[in-house]
Amino acid sequence: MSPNAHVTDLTVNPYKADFPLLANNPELAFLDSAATAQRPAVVLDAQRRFYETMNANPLRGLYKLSVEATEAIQQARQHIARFIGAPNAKDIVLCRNTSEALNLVAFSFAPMVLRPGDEVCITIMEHHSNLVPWQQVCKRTGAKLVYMYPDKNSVITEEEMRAKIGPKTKIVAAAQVSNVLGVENDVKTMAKIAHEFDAYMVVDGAQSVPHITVDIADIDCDFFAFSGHKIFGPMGIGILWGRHELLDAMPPFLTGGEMIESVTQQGATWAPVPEKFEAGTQDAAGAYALNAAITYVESLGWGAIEAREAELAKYCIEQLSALPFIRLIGPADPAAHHGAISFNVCTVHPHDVASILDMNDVAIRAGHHCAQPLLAWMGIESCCRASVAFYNDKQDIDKLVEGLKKVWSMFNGE
Amino acid sequence: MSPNAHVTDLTVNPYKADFPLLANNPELAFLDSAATAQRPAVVLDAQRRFYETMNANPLRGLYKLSVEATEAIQQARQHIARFIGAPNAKDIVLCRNTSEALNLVAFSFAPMVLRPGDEVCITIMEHHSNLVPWQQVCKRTGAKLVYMYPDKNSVITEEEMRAKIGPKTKIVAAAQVSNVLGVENDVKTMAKIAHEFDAYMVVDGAQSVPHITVDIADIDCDFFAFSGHKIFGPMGIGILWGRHELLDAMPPFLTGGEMIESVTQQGATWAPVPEKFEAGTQDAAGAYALNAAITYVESLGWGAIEAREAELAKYCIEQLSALPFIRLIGPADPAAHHGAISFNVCTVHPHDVASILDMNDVAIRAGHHCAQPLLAWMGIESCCRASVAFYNDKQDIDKLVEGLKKVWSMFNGE
Amino acid sequence: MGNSIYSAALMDHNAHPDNKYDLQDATYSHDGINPSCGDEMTLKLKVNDGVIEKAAFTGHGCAVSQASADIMADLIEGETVEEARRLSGLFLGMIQGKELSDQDREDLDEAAELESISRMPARVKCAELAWRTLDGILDENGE
Amino acid sequence: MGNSIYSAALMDHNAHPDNKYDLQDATYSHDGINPSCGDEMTLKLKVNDGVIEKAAFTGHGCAVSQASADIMADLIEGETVEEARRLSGLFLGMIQGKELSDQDREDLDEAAELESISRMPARVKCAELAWRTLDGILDENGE
Ligand SMILES: Cc1ncc(COP(=O)(O)O)c(C=O)c1O
Ligand SMILES: Cc1ncc(COP(=O)(O)O)c(C=O)c1O
Repeated sequence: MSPNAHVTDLTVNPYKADFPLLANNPELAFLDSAATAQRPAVVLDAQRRFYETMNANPLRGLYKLSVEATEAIQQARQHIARFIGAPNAKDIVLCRNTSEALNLVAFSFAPMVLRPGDEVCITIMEHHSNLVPWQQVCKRTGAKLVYMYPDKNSVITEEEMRAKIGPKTKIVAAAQVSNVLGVENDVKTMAKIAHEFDAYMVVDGAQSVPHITVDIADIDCDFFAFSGHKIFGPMGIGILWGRHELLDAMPPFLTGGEMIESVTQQGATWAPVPEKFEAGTQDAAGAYALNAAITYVESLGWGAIEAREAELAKYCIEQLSALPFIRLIGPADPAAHHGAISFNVCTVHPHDVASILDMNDVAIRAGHHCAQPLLAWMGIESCCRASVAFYNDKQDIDKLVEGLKKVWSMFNGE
Repeated sequence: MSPNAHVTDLTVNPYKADFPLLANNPELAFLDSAATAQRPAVVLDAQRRFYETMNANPLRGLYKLSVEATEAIQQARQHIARFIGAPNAKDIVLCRNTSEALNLVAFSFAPMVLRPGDEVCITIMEHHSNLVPWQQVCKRTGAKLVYMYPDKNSVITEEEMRAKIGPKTKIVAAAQVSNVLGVENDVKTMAKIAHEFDAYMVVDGAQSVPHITVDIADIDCDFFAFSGHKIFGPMGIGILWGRHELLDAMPPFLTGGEMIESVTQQGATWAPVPEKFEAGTQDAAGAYALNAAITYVESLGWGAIEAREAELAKYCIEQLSALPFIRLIGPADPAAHHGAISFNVCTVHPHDVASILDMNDVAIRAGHHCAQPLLAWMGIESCCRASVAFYNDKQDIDKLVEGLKKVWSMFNGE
Repeated sequence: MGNSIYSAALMDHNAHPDNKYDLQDATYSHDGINPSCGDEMTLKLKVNDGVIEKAAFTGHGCAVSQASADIMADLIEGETVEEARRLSGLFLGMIQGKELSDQDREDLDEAAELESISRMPARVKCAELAWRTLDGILDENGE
Repeated sequence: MGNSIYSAALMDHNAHPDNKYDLQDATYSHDGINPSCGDEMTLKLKVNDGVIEKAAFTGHGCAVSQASADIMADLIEGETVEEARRLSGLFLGMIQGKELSDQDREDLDEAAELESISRMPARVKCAELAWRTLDGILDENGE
C-alpha cells in the first residue's frame, strides 16, 4: 500500500472534520473552492488568538504587544517566502488580495518600462484581475495588449509563446493555473522567453498556490501574486512577491502612514521594501492567520494534496463524461486539471443549473468566472464550474452528478 | 443620580470584561487605542461565525452560502451608512483601511478637478495618510499644497480657513479629530467655506468615528474615510463614503474581478458604484465583523461613551499636569481632547519613556505619530501619546502616572 | 422542487417564449445586460400613439430571465406606455421584496407568479433584466 | 528594572556623552536617520592614513541611541578603518541576535553590554543607528 493510498480513497474523508463549515453542514457538497476556499479551525483559532493575545498596531509601538504584532507579520513574511520559494522575506509585500497585488505592479512597475508601441503579452485565459489592469496601463502608456491562445488541448505552446513574445514585449503576465480551464500554464518557459527579450514576467498564482508546489526561484519570474482566502487563509490578505531590485527601484503606489522614511510639508521619502508598498495599518491578524493556513497545508503535505486532488478530478471528469447532456470545457485529460472543472448542460443556462444544484445542496459557480474574453473566444457566454480541493470526496461528486441529472430531467424530462 | 453616573465613575469598569485581551491581561494599562483599538468578543465571534456558517465568495455565487456572504456585505453597508449618517448604503465603498480610502480619492477623484496652479488645502495636523497622497497628486497635477495652522488653543479658526481656502482651492482635506492633539476640527465650517468656492471637502474620520457621533449629512462633506480596526472592528477593512454623483463620475481606481460590467480583449466597462471601486474578493468577514463592532458601540450608546471618555481625559490631564516634569502638548482644556493626550517628559526621549512604561505594563505610543509636519511645526521631533477609549479606567491612568514618576527618577533620580 | 422558482408557468414560458423573435417594424430598440453573468437581451417595441402594440425580445439568458421577458411582453402588449411603466414599477418593487396588494397582484397577472424570486437574491437580477430594459427603452425615447 | 536595557553604563553614557560634539577637523561626515521615530544623528570622523583618530556625533535621540553612539566612538577611536568595520559587523550581528564568542565580547568591550537590546526588537534600530551611520560613512568614502 503506497503511503498515499488512504488519501486517494475518495470514500474516506479525514479532512472535513478540520473545517467547521463543512463539518457543520455534512449535506453540503462545496465545489466552489476556486472562488474562495473554506478555512480550517486552526486558521480561525489563529486569527482569534492574534486579537486576544497580541493585538496592537504593528510597526508603530514600543511596547510588548506591538512588538508581538510586528513579529507576527515578520514571521508570516518568512513563512510565505519559504512556501513559494522566494529567496528573501523582505520582498513579500502584504496586499488585500491578488487583484490589488497585480494593480500594484501595473500602477507602480509597468509605467517604468512601457513606452508607446511596446507590448504587454498575456494569455486569453486570464482572470479579469490579471487582464483589466494591463488594458488600463496600456491605455495610459500607449502600449499594446497582445494575447497568447491555447491549442485544442488548452495548452499554450512554446510556439505560441514565441509567436507573441518578441523584441517589443516588455511585460508578460499569465496565470500559473487557469480558474476556468484548470490547466497549468508553463510559466517557466514563458519567463525564459520573456527574459530572452529583456521583458519581465508576472505570474498570477491565485489558483496555483492552493493546488501545486510553487517555486518561484525555479519559475524565475519577476513578480508573483496570490490571495490568502483561496489557500484556506482569511479574506482581506493577499501577497505580492517581487524581485528585490525591481521593488527597490519602483516608486510607491499607495502612500500614507508606515510607508515613509520622512515627511515634510512639501515632500516625503520612502521606507525600504516591503514597507514602502504598505500604506496604513496592515492586517496583522490576517497575516498571522495566513501563516497558520500555510502551516496547515504543509502539515498535510503536497504529495497527499496533489494525489487526492488528481483522484478527485479523475473521478469527477469520468462521471461527468458519462452524462450525455454534459459538454466538458477544457482539457479532456483529468491530470491536466488543478481544481477547476468547467462544463455546460446542453440547452440549460448555467444560472439555472447552479440554482437547481443549490436546491440539492451542491454549491458550484456559474457565469463568466471573471474571464469574459476567454469565454467569448470559446464562443460561449457562460458556463458552470465545479472546483475541488483536498477536502472534497466521492459523495460530493456523486451529489453533483445526481443534481445534474435532476437539472436535465427538469428541463427535458417527460 | 444621572443615568451616566456609573459610566463616569472611573473606579468602575464594566467594559474590560467584553474585551478578551484586556480581560486576560488585568495588569495591562492599554493606552494606545488611537493606533488600533481592542476588539470585544462579539466582534471576534462575528468574524468566526462568518467563516463557520456563511463563508463563500460574495457577489460571485448563485448558491445559498454565497448569497448569505453577499447579504452580509449589503447589511454591513446599510449599517455603516446609518452609523455615519450617509443617505445611501450604495455609496459605502469597502477598502482596506483609511489610507487606501484616501488614496482612492487622491488617485481617482483629484485628477478630475486639479489643474496646474490649483490648490489643495489641508491642515498641518494631518496624519501622513491624509497628507502624502495629496503631496503626490499635487506633484502629478501641478497643483499646490496649502496648509491651515491651528492657533495656540489648537483651534483652526474660521479666519485661518478663510485665509487659506479661496478661489484657487479645489479640494480641502482635514482630519475630523487629530491623532496627536486630540482636538476636533470644525470640518462643517470648512466644508461650508470649501463649497462657497466650489471646492470639495474630504474628511478623515479615522479618529473621530471611535469617539464622537458622526453625521456626514450635517458636516455636508463630499468624502469621508475611516478604519474598522480603530472602532473595535477587525484589521483589514476600511470605509470610504462619497457623494453619489462624484463616485458615479469617477473612473475606477483598482481594476479586476467584480468591478466590471463587461470585458472584451481590448476594453472594459464598469459596474455601478460601489462595486466599481471594489476590485477582487472583498473581506466579507471583515465587513460582517465591522457591522458587529458598530452594533456593540451603539449598544453602549454615544452618551455613555462620550461622558466616560471626557471623564478619562479630565482625570488624565489633571494627573499629568500635577507632574512638574511633564510638558503637555495640545489643548489645556480636557474637554477638547477626543482620545489622544500627547506629552513629553523633560529631558527624556519618548522612546525611553515608552520602553520604561512598557516594563511597568503601560502601553503608550512614542514617536512622530505619522504626523511629522505637525511635530516639526511645533518644534519637536517626537512625543509620547496616551490615548483612551471607554474601556479604560482610573487604574490605567494611575499606572501611567506611576510609571512616569519612575521614568523621571531613573533619569534624574538621586 | 416544491416551492422552487421553477414553476410550471416559468418552465413553459422558457420552453416556448412566444415573444422571443426579432420584431421587424419596431419603433424602439434597447439592449440590456446583466453584468454579473454577461447575459444580454435586446428588447424591441412597436409604439403607436402612446400604446405598445407589440413587444418582443432576443438574446440569451437563463430560464428566469427568458420567462420573465416573455411574461412581460404578454403583459404590456396593448397597454399604454404609462401603464407599462406602472406595471414595471410594481414588478421591480415585488422582486425587491415589497408586498403586493391584491389589486397589484391582479394587475401583474402571471408576472406576480415570479414573486418567489424575491427570496433568491442571486436571481433577482435575472428576473429584472427585461423590466429594466423596458424602463431604459422608455426613458431613452422620452416616453 | 533588573534585567532592563537601562544599565548603569548606558545611563552614564547617555547622561555624559564625551563624544557628543561637533568635530571641527573631521575628514568625513555622514547623517543617519531612524525613520520609525525620526531620530537623526550626524557622525564625523577624522581619518588619517587608514586610522580613525577621532570620532564624534551630534543630533538627537533616545538614551539607547545616544549611549550606543558614545560607546561606539570610544571603541573605534585609534582603530583602523578595517577594524572599525569588523567591530561594527560584530555589533550589528549581536543586536540582530547572533551569539558572541568570548573573543568577540572582549573586542566589543563596553558595546557588548548592549546585548540585551537584541531581545527588544522595538529598540534594535535605536542601538543600531550610530553603527549603521558608521558603515555609511565608510562606504561613502570608499574606505
Ligand atoms: C487621523 C488618522 N488618519 C488616518 C490614519 C490611517 O489609518 P490606517 O492606518 O487604518 O489606514 C490614522 C491612523 O493612525 C489616523 O489617526
Ligand atoms: C486566476 C485568478 N486570478 C486572480 C483572481 C483574483 O483574486 P482576488 O479576488 O482574491 O483578488 C482570481 C480569483 O478569482 C483568480 O482565479
